[in-house]
Amino acid sequence: MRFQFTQEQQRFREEVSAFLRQEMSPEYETVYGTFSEEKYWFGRALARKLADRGWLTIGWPREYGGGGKTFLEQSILDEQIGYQRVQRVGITGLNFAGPAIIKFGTEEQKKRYLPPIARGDVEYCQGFTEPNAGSDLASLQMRAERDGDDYVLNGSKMFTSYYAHADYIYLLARTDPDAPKHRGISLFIVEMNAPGISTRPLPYINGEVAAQTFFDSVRIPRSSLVGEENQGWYHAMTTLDYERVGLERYARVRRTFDDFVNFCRDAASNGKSLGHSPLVRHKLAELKVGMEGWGLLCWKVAWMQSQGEVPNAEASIAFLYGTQQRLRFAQAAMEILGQRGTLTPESELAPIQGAIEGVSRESLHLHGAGTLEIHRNIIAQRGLGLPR
Amino acid sequence: MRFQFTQEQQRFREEVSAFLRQEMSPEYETVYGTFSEEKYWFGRALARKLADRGWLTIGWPREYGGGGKTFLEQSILDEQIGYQRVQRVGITGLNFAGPAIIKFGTEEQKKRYLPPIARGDVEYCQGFTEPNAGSDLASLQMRAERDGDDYVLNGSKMFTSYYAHADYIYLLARTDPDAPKHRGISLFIVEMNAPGISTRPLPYINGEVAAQTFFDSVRIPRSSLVGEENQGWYHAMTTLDYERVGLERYARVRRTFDDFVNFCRDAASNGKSLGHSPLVRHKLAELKVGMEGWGLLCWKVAWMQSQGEVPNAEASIAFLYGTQQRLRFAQAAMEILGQRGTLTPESELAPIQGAIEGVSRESLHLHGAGTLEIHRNIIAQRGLGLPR
Amino acid sequence: MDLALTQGQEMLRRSAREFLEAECPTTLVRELEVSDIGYSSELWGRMAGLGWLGLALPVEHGGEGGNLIDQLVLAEEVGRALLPSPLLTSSILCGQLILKAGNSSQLSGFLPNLAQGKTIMSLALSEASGDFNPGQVSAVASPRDDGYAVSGAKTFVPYAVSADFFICVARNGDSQGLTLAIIEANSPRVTVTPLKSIANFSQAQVEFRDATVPRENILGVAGSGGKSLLQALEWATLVQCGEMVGRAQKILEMVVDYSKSRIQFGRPIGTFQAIQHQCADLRVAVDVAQTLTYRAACSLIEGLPCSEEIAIAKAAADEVSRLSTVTGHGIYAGISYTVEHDMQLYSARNKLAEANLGNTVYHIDRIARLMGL
Amino acid sequence: MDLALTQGQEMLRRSAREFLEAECPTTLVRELEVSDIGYSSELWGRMAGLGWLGLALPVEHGGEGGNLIDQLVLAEEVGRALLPSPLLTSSILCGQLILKAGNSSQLSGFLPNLAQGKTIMSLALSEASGDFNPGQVSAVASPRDDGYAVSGAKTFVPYAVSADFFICVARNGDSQGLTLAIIEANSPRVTVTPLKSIANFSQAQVEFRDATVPRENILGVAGSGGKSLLQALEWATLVQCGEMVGRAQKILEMVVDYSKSRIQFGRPIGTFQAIQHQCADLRVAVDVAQTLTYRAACSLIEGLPCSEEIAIAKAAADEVSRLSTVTGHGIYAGISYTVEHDMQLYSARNKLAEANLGNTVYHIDRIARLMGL
Repeated sequence: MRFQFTQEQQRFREEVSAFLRQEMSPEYETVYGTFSEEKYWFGRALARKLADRGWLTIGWPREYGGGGKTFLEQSILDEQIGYQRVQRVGITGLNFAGPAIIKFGTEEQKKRYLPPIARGDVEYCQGFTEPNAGSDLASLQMRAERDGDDYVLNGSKMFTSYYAHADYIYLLARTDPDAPKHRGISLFIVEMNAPGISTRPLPYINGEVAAQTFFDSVRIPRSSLVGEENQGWYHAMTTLDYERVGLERYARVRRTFDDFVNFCRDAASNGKSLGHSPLVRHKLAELKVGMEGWGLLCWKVAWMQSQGEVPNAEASIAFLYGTQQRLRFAQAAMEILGQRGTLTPESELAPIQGAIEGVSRESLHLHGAGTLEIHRNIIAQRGLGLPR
Repeated sequence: MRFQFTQEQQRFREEVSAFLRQEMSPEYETVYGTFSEEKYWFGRALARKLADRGWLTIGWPREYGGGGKTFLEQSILDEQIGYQRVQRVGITGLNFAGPAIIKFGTEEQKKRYLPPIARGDVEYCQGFTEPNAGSDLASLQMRAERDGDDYVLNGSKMFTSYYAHADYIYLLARTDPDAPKHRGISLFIVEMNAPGISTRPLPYINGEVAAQTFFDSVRIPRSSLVGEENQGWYHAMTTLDYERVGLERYARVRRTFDDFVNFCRDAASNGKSLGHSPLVRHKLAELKVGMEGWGLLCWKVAWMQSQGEVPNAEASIAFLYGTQQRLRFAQAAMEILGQRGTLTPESELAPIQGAIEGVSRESLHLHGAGTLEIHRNIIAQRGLGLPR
Repeated sequence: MDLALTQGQEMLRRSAREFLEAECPTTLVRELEVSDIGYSSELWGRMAGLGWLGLALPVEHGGEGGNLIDQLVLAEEVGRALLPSPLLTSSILCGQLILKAGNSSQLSGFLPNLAQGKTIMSLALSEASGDFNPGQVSAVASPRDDGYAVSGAKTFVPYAVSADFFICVARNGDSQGLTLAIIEANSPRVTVTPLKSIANFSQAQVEFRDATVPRENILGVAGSGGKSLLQALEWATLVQCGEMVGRAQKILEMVVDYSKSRIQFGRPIGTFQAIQHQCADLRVAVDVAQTLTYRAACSLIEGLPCSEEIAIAKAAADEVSRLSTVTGHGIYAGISYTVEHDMQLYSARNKLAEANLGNTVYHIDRIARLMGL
Repeated sequence: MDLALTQGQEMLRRSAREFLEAECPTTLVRELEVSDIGYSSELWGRMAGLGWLGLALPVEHGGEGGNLIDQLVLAEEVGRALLPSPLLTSSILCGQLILKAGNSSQLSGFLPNLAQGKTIMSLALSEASGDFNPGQVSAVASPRDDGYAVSGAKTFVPYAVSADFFICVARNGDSQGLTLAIIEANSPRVTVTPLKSIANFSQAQVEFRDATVPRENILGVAGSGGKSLLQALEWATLVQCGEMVGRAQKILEMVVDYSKSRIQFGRPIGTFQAIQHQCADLRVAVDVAQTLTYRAACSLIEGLPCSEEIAIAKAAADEVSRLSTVTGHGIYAGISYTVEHDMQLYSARNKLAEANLGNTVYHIDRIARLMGL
């Protein structure tokens, strides 16, 4: 048993870290609660530089513009991007649409879609969730009706992140309304500028802006279908790996935790450093246990995937525990900061650029690939074999 | 709004407290985890003395040997008995069987059963739960079949506390196996020495000994039936009030908490008192919030009952919260004591007579009138109107 | 023992709820989030007209003569309606402080104006650390011939941009005693710098540079303000608890309603045990915090020692506040992560309240001290 | 990165599980609870025969040459089987201490006997406070012509009634340095008084009254034993964590099985979401504690700094231990409150383990210190 990376992986991690530290400057750091158009485009430019170095898709197979390394290397990249607070771009293409095309796409689709993703040239958004299909995602209602050589899309999607910059939307729609609910769904890649697509901005409480995306008789060619018709649910579920690992999310929170520990160690309060207050020490040490545990659970999932295993309960365990730890951290840190925690990032007096107040808002994102209850169901039923 | 007792109630409380302090001596205190035959009989003698003063059934109507006061006075007595660590005796008679007879009994039953209870002369045990009817109590299987003027009981009951000293068992049995499950149950009072009753001792982890009680064609006269045939479920549920209040349980835990706070304030550890350790201070103060909250929830239920209201969600709230606080207290106190918490009450080195280790075992009694899940169901469905 | 509200209190609750449901919908709350002063002057005037601003001030000073329970009933309604206003800061905290420390001319000079909402006052207590412990005060009130000169930098002063007067807490010269100095906001020696805060809550840094205070504007005896300050803070802390309880209760009602109507997996999510149990746990926490708050208030009214009870109430109110935030966002899930959903309005104000008048860490430490630990 | 066990470790797990399921059923555990020495000498001999006692001791000293991961695999099985024995105390803690601090004649003198179970040793560290922090030691080792004389009262010394030797931790004269003195148990200057403990766990007070220790029985250099002591304690702490993880895993399996078969309301209780989610939460805690434990062990094996990782592992193991106790009793409910049900055997040993080798408070404080706080 070994938790250390190989020497080569360790070197890669150091290289990525050094590169990002060199490229980043504080004004481009995505601290919680601060987003801007400038940061987004900085992130796009940086993604291209990562692609130039062969790092952006280091875990993809070589024949599709990847680095031919394992899921671990890809995760190392994700972790560093999170920890260095780089604005993340392109993730739907890199982590969901790309892998699905690699696995289920036609040769033509591979040639068309994969190279731009691997070069960092395109943005994708995701169209899975709908207003009435959240935890019960498979109940989605959006219709894709065959009409000659085309499909016609009608319906709407919720929580479309990155919609404003997206070239494509990677979506699920119902192609057989009469089939059992998981069996009538197909997977498509659709151009966002297709006639009939409109969006309603949906600002999030963490400062990001997603959208509700409407499809009004949007006509798409049959070549938009990825994989088999009516098999989209199963295709999509097998490519949710990256969302499940969550190393970038972990690393971004971990960075703020580490900064906060330093802040408490150094910050004067009543003439003492906060870090000497017995309660603060205790709370921070308790949080450290959770942070370390969360990180290891993420790496465990990444390692399983690098071994060709399909994490299932393990991914839900990492997600559930991670979400709890982020919440615990946010609550404890707000408590430690007292009134100073009521200042937003725009305030000069806000400790560590308001990252704590930001992470507190972020901590209310208590869902992701399902609510925490859904993840507990998965752990109980798939992980422990309890009856439905 | 007023949380204080009336002057008269306050005086009663002080009188009871003074009387019990005078009657009790340390060797008869029921500290958690220590029970003995001697303590039991001391409790019986003390109950008679309380009866002599008119206190034992102070909340019962005068015509049945009671003091004609309210539920609050009865609760004050319960609280003091718990706080002074008196071995509790006779509670099934005082709190369940007695009130049920008052409400549903015939004149003859009242004359026969109530005076001995009010005098502290008898012990009852309860026969509700069965091996396959715990949370789902209404699924109980014990049969009471009519045979001429008698009923014949067959089946078994679980967790029969006080069985060894009980003169009577107050039980539920199925009289109509064809009716829907809540509607075929009747309530009986049965002499424990009736032929066909046998017991298998079932020691509890807190040191008490209950039993599984077997009924092998136990023939009882029809006069044993309390209330209407097939209405026993409803009769029993309306007289669960005392179990629900839980003031004695609260006060007994509270006494141990108060003692433990004093212990921490005084006890030397590493040359300092434990009470000066920042973590210990913090934990104790946090526990205090829970203890005060628990106490008030109990009094709120008692007050509602004194007003003739039927607490329902409120009783489950008090039970649920109380059980959680007892557990929190036990866990935190064991943590504070470290290795000293591994000593049992028999050890001379055990802090405060091992009461903490005892309350830790007691804290694993995570059920009572249903598991915590059942109480949450009640709060959600009856208290908040959520759908079944 | 009588744990029921009086008929008058029940009526106050009903009328306040009706008024606020009509006059303070969340659309208004959102508008006020982007306003300069953070509250509605028009609504403020109507609150004064309803007698809310002087609810628990003596009749002889323009108040309604209500007690702390009346005040809590109103606070619960204010909390559930998310009503933004200087009520707690000005009318309640400063009002109680003047009532407790002021001499008769100060009572008659300030209280009627507070009760009518004509004057807005704010307490300048916390300094750089944001701590509510009066022990952290380092601002100084130095005696001058004609009174005092106050210097110091205060921060987290609520509604400072709207205040006519500050009650500044300062050390009396080089002694440990605290002086309560009423200082006109409109003075060149006073600088107010707004702070960017959650939900644009109106709070500011206030700097006093040798601000002159005539002798008659010292509340009570200079250097002896500590006790009155503590009493007024405790009074206001309970009102803050009431507001938090009311808001948590409202969140509970909201998620229960939502759980009954939101369908997933072919049935209302409120039929799922996991949802039911989260709602049940929140109900328990609401009951605990509410009962502890009312109990402490009754003790205060009866003149019983209650500092520990008040600290306990705030710790419990903080807990239900945090729990209601998490339960609300957890049950609403995705939709409540959007700005257009109202849940975020509640959770933002929960955070502000948790930090206000001493957070849990502060009150737990206080409880420990009062337990003799 | 390779998070899998080796084939050898998997084999060790299987064989240990089979052996313990056959040889250490809970009926035996119950019998041993009322025995004098608290373990089975017969089983102890067989454990020695299986190579378990010297599993991670060097081959040249009679051990199996395994590493800490092997040791953890065994510990998990020992934990799930509730196997009572001086394995942790004698073979592991004292074995590691001798290995780290001893000179070559001490290694060859003691280790083979420990590995074969012929000698039982116990560490006499804690004193009246029960604290595991070596800083609390006040026992004294005073130099004499012929060696040292040790005086002091030790408490919570495990398996003291069975021990042939104690390794007593004492201050070196009046210095701060710690001396590790191997003292024969069978001496008139050593008194062993058993302590009544949870589950009749064998622990005792041990008093040393000027107990003479020949120079060759001082481990390493007198006054310089602190570092080796800490290393051995850390090693043993991880093994304790492994035992706790294994036990929690077993409790999880038990309640999952029970939930599938126990019928209430016409269906297995395992179909209720509340039960499922409790099991899920326990599974999460098991995974966290196990992963943290293995990680710290790997760091220790590779010689990386790992004191903080070890303290973190114990804090997580304590947490899963507490949670497994509550989840077990909560799901089994009434029946598990009886002595005849096995659940109480598990919860009693959970409590002992939580207090052993530093409880959560101790390790959280250690983590804070190692974080520079």
